[in-house]
Amino acid sequence: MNPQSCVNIQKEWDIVGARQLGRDIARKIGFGTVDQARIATAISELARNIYLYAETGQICFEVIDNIDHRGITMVAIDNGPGIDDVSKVMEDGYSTSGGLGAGLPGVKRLMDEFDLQSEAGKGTRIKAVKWVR
Amino acid sequence: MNPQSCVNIQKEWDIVGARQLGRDIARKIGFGTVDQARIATAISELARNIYLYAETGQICFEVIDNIDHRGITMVAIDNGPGIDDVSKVMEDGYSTSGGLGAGLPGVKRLMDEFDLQSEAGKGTRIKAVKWVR
Amino acid sequence: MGDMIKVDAANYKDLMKHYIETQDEQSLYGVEQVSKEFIKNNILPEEIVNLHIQALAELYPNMLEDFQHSMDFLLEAMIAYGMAHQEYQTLREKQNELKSEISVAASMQKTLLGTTKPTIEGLDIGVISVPAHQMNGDYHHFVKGKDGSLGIAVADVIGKGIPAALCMSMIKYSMDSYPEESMTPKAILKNLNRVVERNVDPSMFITMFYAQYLPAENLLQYSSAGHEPGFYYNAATDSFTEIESKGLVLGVSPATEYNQYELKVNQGDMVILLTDGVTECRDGERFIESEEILDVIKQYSHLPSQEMVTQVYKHFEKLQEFELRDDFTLLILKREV
Amino acid sequence: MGDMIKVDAANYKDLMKHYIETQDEQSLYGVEQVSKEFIKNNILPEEIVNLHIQALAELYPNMLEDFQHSMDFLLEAMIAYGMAHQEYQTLREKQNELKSEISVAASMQKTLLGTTKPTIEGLDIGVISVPAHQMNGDYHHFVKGKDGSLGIAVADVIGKGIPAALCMSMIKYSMDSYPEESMTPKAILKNLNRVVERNVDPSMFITMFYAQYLPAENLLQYSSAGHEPGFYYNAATDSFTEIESKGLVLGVSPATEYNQYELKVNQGDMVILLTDGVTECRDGERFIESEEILDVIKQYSHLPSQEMVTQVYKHFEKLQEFELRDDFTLLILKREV
Ligand SMILES: [Mn+2]
Ligand SMILES: [Mn+2]
Ligand SMILES: [Mn+2]
Ligand SMILES: [Mn+2]
Repeated sequence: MNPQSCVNIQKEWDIVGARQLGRDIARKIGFGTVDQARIATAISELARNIYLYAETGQICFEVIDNIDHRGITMVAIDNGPGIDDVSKVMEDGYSTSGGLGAGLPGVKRLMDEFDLQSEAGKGTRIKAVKWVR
Repeated sequence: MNPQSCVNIQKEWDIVGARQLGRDIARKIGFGTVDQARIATAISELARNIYLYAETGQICFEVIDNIDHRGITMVAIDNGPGIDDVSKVMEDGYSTSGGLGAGLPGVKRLMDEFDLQSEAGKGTRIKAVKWVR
Repeated sequence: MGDMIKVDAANYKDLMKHYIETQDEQSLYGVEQVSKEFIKNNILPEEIVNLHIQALAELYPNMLEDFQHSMDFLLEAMIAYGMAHQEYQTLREKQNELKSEISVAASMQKTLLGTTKPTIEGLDIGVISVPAHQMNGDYHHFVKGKDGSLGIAVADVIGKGIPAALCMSMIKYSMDSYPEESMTPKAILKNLNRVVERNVDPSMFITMFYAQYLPAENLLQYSSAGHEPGFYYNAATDSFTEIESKGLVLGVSPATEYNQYELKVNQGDMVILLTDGVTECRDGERFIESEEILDVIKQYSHLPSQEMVTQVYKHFEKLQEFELRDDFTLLILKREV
Repeated sequence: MGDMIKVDAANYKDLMKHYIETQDEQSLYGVEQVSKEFIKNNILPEEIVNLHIQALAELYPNMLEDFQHSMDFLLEAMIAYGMAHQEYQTLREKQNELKSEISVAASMQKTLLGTTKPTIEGLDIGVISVPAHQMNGDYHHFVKGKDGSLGIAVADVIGKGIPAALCMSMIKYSMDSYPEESMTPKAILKNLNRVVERNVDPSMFITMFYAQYLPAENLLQYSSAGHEPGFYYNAATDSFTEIESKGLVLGVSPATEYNQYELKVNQGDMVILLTDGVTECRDGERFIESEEILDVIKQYSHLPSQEMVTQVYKHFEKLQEFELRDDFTLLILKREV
């Protein structure tokens, strides 16, 4: 039984809520302090993207708990303008946060798995997973 | 009256002595904690170069105390093999410490002024100055 | 800017105080944003630690001496990270310089290698060439002879980036210097092979398909230097066959001779030339089969050639999730009915 | 490697303990070395802070809760630096890739633009061309006509790096494609001007000096497209004069026509062609005067031309502390006595 928990992102305050929920889940399933902070940072990046560029969206968390590995999945979905040139936003230093190592490439590095689907005019769906080591 | 104080560099322990002397001088003339640590790091780099690549050498410190500015000068002199290609060692990532931002370009960044003279077979003289802000 | 940093520093202290009292997420989100500002303003890691020490000292004037010392120690450890961070700033600037140089070179290459699609009575020509990165390592070129013939070159450099681009400009200017007519495909390849062999790094090879279409006889003469084979569509039998042609890639051996082949092109027939960027498209982990390419081509074969190649490209662009792994060049000649 | 990190981590704790007790410089030197190891192993700043927290917790099991929280807060602030640091690692790899690409391109350029110094009875030719950086934006070329004449081009691209190199390869192949004889300097420049104007980015210009030496008549015919003027040494009067020649740089206006000049070359006379990398040498902050160049040339004028240009280059290389600011090309023709 892995119930999904979601946070709607509409105002900046919601980013804090998403971080809090994600961090709590991460702590409960056994991530250390540093990884908790990294997961919170990844949530920040995804949630800020929704807050800044899409009308509405949400971030959902799911615990993965198999015999051989445990981890957290986060899925960020919005129905914003979508991403025109995916290979470009995945380039380092492309996003507004250029030079900070942040943006989507940053999320990809903070997490263990990363997947992005986007359609112009329809929205974006990003899924990222991190495993407990 | 600005007496010069010098430390001979022959064994690794001397690097510590040079740092200690440089830091003490820096503290006395009013550098903050962060700058003290940076000055000590610059001394480390210069002293390690002597220790690793030259037979003998020394590092000398001098206090600069004018009406309009105060600072510390350090001069590292050795009679080692000298530097073949100066523009190359001043390139980032060239030295053995590649990727650490260290080496001579690191010293140049840590300090405010930097000057290098080297003659193949005769040795190297590096002078660096940092001002109290 | 100096003032902004002071504001951020004060902010840091307030956020920290709040966090010590409540351990709330909001303060941590706050410090994340403040840190980003610091990085933007080139504040180094050791300065953050120092800020932390100062804030602690203000909040706890009697802060245990041991903790104070431990913090000084941590500050020292951060200096090395500060140095690495500064090297990074420099590297970033250099990178941007190189990037803009390459983008100038790429647009220059586009002008340099530009070719005009000629108009030939009774022949419908479509061509598309899209680079995977900035510089195109594929090349195609049309030469219209005074005798009415049409020369068509399609080439691919094995090798990429700037060296490949330099290489292609060599090919282009060599070809431009040939006397307009009189040269057969096999003679052109033989000649180019010598140029490449003489001038180019041994690690770099070029494959080329050279065809000459003679409208008066509806004949296609062609030779290949190790190039990806094209396809011939026979309208009468409604079937595709591979255009067989053997030949060594350019630049391997100075004395290479090339075979020449010919093909009769009837009404409604099509000749499809391409580079391996088309045939080696991938769908996930799987390479597509050449049948799939032909199916897609057939699907659009009722369209004019230029629209055909565009639609086929769009199909495979999407299949590969908009990320080309290799330069993509597709050229279709259709003899009109 | 994982074990090494554990060793370093234990080391960190011991060093810290020692520092808290004694505040000695040795521990601080120690932590500097440990930090460098951490950076080499891609340990991020936040992991150092975490290490620090853990070491503190072990040394002071009853560590004040407030301090614990403050350290958690600091750790959070370091995450942003960790991210920046990782971007840096990626950037570094890309940079290395680009660098090796450019060095391949540079060696290719050298092969591509190579020209052979011809042997002409009664004429002693010396030439040297040294790039300031990897890619040479200067260009020189010899063409020996069937009629015994010698064509000499000296050019300089305004612009640098990769685009300039692409540009030069264009010039080279355009010139290669001209019919060997029959073209006068002014016709060649007129022609090249059109090629450059048509093909090259408007921000890029090329200056060129084109000369044709007719050994039978001992005559030098030449035209210049905005190129740095050369010098003529008159043996009879033992004096140098500037080789005057007016003309617009290549690529500005499509319809440019060039003037053509001529010069009688007597026994012992010299013609000195160069790029602005020679005349704009600097001694510290000061540009050298052309008299200085001529003095140095004169000083070595008893030597064969090739040794002359080499010695002159060495002279100015040293004067500039072995750091060329611009590509340096010097060509000397001496009519033998
Ligand atoms: Mn290719
Ligand atoms: Mn290819
Ligand atoms: Mn130039
Ligand atoms: Mn120049």
